[in-house]
Amino acid sequence: MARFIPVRETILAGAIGLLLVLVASRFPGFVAPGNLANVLNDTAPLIILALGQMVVILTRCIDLSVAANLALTGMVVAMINVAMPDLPIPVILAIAVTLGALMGAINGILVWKLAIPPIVVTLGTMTIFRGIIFLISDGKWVNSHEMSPAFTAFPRAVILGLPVLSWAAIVTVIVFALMMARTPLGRSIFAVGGNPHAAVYTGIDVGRTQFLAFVISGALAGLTGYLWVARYAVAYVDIAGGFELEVVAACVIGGISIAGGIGSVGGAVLGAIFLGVVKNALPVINISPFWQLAISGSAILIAVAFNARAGRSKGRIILKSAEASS
Amino acid sequence: QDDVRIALVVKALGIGFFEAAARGAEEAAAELGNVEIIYTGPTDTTAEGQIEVINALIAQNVDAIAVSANDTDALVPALKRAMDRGITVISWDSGVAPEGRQMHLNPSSNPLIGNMIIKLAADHLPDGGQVALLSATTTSTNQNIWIEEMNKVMGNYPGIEVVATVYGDDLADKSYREATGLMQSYPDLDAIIAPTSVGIVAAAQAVVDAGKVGQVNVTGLGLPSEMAGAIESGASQSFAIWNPIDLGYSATMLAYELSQNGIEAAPGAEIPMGRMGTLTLDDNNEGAMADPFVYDASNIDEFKSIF
Amino acid sequence: MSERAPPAIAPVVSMDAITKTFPGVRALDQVRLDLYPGQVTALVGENGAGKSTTVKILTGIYHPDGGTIRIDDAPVTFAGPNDASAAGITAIHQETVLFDELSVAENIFIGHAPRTRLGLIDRAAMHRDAAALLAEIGAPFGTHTPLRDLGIANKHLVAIARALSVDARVVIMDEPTAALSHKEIEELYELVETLKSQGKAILFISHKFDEIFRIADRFTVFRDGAFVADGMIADITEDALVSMMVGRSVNQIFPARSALVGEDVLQVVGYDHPTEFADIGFTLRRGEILGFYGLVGAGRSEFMQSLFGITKPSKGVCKINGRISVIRSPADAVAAGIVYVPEDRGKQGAIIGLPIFQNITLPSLGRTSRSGFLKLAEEFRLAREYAERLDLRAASLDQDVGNLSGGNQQKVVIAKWLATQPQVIILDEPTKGIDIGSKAAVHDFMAELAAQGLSVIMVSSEIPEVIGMSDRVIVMRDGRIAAELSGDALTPETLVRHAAGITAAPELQEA
Amino acid sequence: MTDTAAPHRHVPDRLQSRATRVFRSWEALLLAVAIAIFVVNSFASPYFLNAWNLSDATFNFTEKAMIAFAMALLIIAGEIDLSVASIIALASTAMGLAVQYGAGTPELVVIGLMVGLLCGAFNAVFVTVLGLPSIVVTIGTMSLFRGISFIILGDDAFRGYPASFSWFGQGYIWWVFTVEMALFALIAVIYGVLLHKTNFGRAVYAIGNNPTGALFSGIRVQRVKFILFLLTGLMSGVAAICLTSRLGSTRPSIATGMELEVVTMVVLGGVNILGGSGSIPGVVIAAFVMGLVTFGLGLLNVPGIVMSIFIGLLLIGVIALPRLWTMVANRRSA
Ligand SMILES: Nc1ncnc2c1ncn2[C@@H]1O[C@H](COP(=O)(O)OP(=O)(O)OP(=O)(O)O)[C@@H](O)[C@H]1O
Ligand SMILES: Nc1ncnc2c1ncn2[C@@H]1O[C@H](COP(=O)(O)OP(=O)(O)OP(=O)(O)O)[C@@H](O)[C@H]1O
Ligand SMILES: [Mg+2]
Ligand SMILES: [Mg+2]
Repeated sequence: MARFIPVRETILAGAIGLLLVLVASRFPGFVAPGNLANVLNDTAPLIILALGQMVVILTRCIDLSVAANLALTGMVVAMINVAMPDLPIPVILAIAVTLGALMGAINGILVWKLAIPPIVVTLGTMTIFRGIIFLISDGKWVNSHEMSPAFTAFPRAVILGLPVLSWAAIVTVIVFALMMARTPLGRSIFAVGGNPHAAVYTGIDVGRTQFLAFVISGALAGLTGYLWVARYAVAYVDIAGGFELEVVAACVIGGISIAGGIGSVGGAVLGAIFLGVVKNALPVINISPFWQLAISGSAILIAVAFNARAGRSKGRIILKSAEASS
Repeated sequence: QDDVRIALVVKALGIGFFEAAARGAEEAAAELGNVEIIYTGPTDTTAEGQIEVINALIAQNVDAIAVSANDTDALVPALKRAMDRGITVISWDSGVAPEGRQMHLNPSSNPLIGNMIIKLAADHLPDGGQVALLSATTTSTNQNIWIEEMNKVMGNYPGIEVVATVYGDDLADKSYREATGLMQSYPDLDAIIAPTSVGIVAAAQAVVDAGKVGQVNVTGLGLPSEMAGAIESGASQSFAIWNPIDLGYSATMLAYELSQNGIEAAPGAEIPMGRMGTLTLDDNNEGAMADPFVYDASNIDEFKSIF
Repeated sequence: MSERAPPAIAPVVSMDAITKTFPGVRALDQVRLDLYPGQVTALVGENGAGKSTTVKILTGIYHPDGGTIRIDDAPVTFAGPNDASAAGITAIHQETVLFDELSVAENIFIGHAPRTRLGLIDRAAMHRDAAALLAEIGAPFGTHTPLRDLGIANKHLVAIARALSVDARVVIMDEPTAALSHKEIEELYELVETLKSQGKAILFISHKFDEIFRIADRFTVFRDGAFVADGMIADITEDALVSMMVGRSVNQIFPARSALVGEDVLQVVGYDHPTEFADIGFTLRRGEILGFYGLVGAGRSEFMQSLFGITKPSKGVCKINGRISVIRSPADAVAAGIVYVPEDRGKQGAIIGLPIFQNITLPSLGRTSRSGFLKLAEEFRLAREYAERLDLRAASLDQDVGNLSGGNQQKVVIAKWLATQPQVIILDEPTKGIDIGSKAAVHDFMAELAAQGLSVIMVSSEIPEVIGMSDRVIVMRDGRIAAELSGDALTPETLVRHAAGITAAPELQEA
Repeated sequence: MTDTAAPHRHVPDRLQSRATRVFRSWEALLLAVAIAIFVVNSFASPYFLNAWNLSDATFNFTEKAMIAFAMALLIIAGEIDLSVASIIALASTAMGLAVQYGAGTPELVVIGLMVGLLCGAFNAVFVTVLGLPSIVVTIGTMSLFRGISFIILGDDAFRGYPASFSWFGQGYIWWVFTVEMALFALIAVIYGVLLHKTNFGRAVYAIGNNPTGALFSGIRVQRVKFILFLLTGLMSGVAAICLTSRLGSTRPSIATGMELEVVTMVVLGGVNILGGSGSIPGVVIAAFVMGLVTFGLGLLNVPGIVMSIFIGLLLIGVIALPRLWTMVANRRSA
């Protein structure tokens, strides 16, 4: 039953493996566990956001506002931290997730209730969110020395050998794997993207599911907003500028179909890791960083061409002889 | 309208260094009495953004534009048009090609800065060692010049080897990642030189996170307020900067002199700039404001609350 | 109308004075419908009579504008499909409403999957229950199979299993046999019997009268969204039912045709396709109607589409008027004088979003324009000519085709092709899903075209139509030509035998 | 035809008069918005109503609009090209490279246009030949094209363009009318005619509404899409020439983020992002609206990012408000 092996994921994992071997042949230190952990930690925000984006894309939408959401949430929590340095981290986390989810809900409502195409909605909110950061911060940076030590320490705190930032990604992956496979919401998300018309007949509210997808994506962007700002210990208008496209790219490389309904948690995670490895490997093997953009562009093109080929249905086979030989 | 309107155009809004310069400009304006400062710039460090800002300033018919450019050449046509419409144009901090401005104010002289950044690293490496450069964007005019000047004097620092130059694009996360990459690629790295205020902070953070405080010394150009933590943690032994408040102050004074007092910017001209003395222009109509100043554990507390 | 004898048993579901309006259409007007336990009620009516709308109201997909639904004599309102299924009403819808990317078991249980104590989906239980359901209906595939790997008929079985997965008291089947083969239809009949014996109420919608008379106990007739009559099947004749349906008696006779068949127009030699068909060859003459018969999925549409340049044959020659034409795209086909009225009207036929006149002139723009520049007046003239010829019912020519009824959309598609003045017109299932009244009009029109010298290829799965309309019939089976029949050899038996691959002896032969 | 004798029913050509349709159109709404912004601007800043200033302001949108016209056709046909800004970068880099080998202005123009066409063809092959979704393909080529510029240029910049080359981005045709304005007007007319007055334009609409139906109607769908990608590439080449000429230098980061502004302009112009409808006059007005907003706010020294809030609100607002309106109206009548 060859068709039950998820072909895309296997090949993508293979590509990542090959990449690691190639890098290791020039720079063995890169595959040392410690360094791989660093790469994972560095890729964690991308993994988390790619999962949120995956859910949105699966429902036939797209969320271009994630990076702006991340930046706005990050700025807000940073400013809150400056104003109230003693606020405990769990409260900060709650604020970040809620605020992010709220922004996701704005996207979701516009898509659900007013039926505005998601790309238009999120293109609009993307610029609006960025603008709001400027308005609330007056364009000023929040620097590390203004943040409380607890605030910046959280994502770095090491548990069982890995920083909290990495754990956040790992936990997100586990929660998503469970949610997508084993909860009615997860299955509805696939159903809505796969066949929205049929979803209505089975009692699934398409608009509401899309709304929830945006809320999920927003909440994760909010969470990442705090982790990002705390990790790099700085908040300003432009953080994570253009990151939304990297997130979409991770999904595409991971085999999430932009037409909705097709994709997997494993794919999204591997797509993100692939980009993360490329990004981290280039400086190490002394390839000029100027190559990075062209390489990730080519990776997207190859991945999408490949996925389309693998996903193309063989169609119906009427001829008996053809059936036997295929 | 009586006020003289001087526009201080910066690379991007929100950067601490330029905010401090704006304060200096206001100080100058207060001193001059009838000056209105328009502090503006794009929100990201692009030439196109600056051009739009400059077009809007031309339309408002301001009296003078003092710009820290994101691109030496790209602003030239827009600034030329400004000069055609009778607006005084000077560049400061990061320069514009000579045909696009009347004069340029360097914060310090480029050879001095080039020498300073390598000296800061070498002073803590008596036996020599590996250093790497973390620059801003690949297109930043002044970083490129300083690195060039630094390379000229490398012979004076035997044993010091520059192993790599990477670019953090003046983005905190990219700079952080590049710094981390440097430490991985060069396990024996002794110092990171970041001649940019964004890069130096990110690099210091990366060194702390990598647990390499004491092994890798971060130095370069930074702001005391932002670097106070790094000095305290030991990630940075020392760094240098000129005073951005003085820089904004001087730029405003120069713009005022050129536009209101009929002083012509020509090679050899001596232009007064208030409490900062006078500026002497060289053959390129450029002048240097002052020497960079070194900050370390002994004096950081005094300055960190100022800028 | 038939006398309503007081039923011995009370209805499970009773709809009364139900009204439903869509923008511009009154789909249902004060209709009533009763379903009784242990009985099959056939709902009959022409296309657009409101049958599927009734189903959607009963399953909570649409909300009625007025009227009451009672279950066991208690009025209910359904906020959504979930309410209806909770009330024990389940349906196999006319469209397949399934998910290609999910597994068979998930398709059956989506929306009401068994849960573990943690609230997660209990996959083991789900697959076990799904397997039991599939066994019950004799489905030949596993529960883990992704739905996209199934053929249309098997997908339909999944839809049936899904309907049975709810512990329902009322099972609705909206044209369930349309996609099924003979054998599968028999199995469906058995299933209906089982459900009946379990005391379930069944609503059965079909356009096929043999079916209705075979399995239904009662009937209800709608016409134009209004209730006409109901009663016991045993008390009524086929003719009476038809006249109630259309409100007049329908002449079932096919138009008389004088076989004025002329010279060869189209010659097809050795058309092959790697997977869909092989070795297709035939000749078509001027003024002829050539029927293509076969079971659903025999590959007729695939072949026609390759003749029209949509899919590429791997081999084969096509000659028009004796000269070889190379057809690589529909544009080539149109230039060569071959046009195709597709089976799937909504997707392949009309361009919804464009006004009627632009739909009609789309393939003829070369003639209505000058050196690539549009001439609107010319377009309106051409569109008006064909709209009038086909008796199009529309408010104006710049109205969006999407606002037209299905039958009128079909007219626009035919008009679009006639406007190109073709030599050969291929009609793929021209009367599929069309009611008896409109069918006759389509048949007359085809005869008229042939009489005017157009060569017609008609793909059809309906034996009376094939025999009644065609001068000659080609039967396809499994992608190959199984027989060419005409004259006395053209009988229902021979058609069925060749289509199903049964030779003289009633033994199945290896294809 | 049971009753063929019955007289044929007459179907009128149109129900609404042309004037009614124009009056009720999106373009009319947008024009009202543009006029409102113009009036507000004239009151808000004393510098607004000045021919030279308005002329300078057009640079805010002319280059983007040139691409937006081609993009409008592409979006109406149901595709999108997010790589346009990167095509500008690559075309500009190629021109800069040619300058290093002594190319003159005519050669530079040819090179700029050719690179644009090539990039368009590259996208087109992926979309039409391999059948991949254009949004994904062009997200990929967006990185690839700019990536190539970075590989070629690294931390360098190309400068030293011939003096005559500056005509495109800095020259004036007459009085305050710039070369770019003339190009903008010319391209607007060409695309307006192409979309609204030719068979090709009709095919674009047909494809956008129903690609399968268009194919089945004998339209060469893939060929039309191919041409549309070529045109978008070509227009990016034209924009690259203007922008490079205006800046007088090339860096790989040139025109960063412009693709989203172009798409915003197209959508604001009433083009349905899902394909099938839209008009060139709409895009023209949208270009002016965006130009007026940014210039008006620029005169008040409002930072660019705050202007983008207005653009974002405008984008969502002009689509949302009519829908909200009908929703409220329906609720009230129900
Ligand atoms: N969603 C809808 N929007 C607008 N009109 C609709 C909608 N659904 C159905 N109609 C209209 O309501 C009427 C009844 O349609 P319905 O689908 O119930 O007919 P039907 O009896 O099932 O026909 P068929 O035999 O072709 O399946 C038709 O005129 C149809 O065009
Ligand atoms: N098993 C199947 N899976 C998916 N689609 C199918 C299947 N069978 C038929 N179809 C669809 O039905 C259409 C008709 O199929 P085809 O042309 O091969 O057979 P046909 O003999 O013309 O049957 P029909 O009488 O239904 O037109 C095809 O376009 C195809 O998309
Ligand atoms: Mg129906
Ligand atoms: Mg068919």
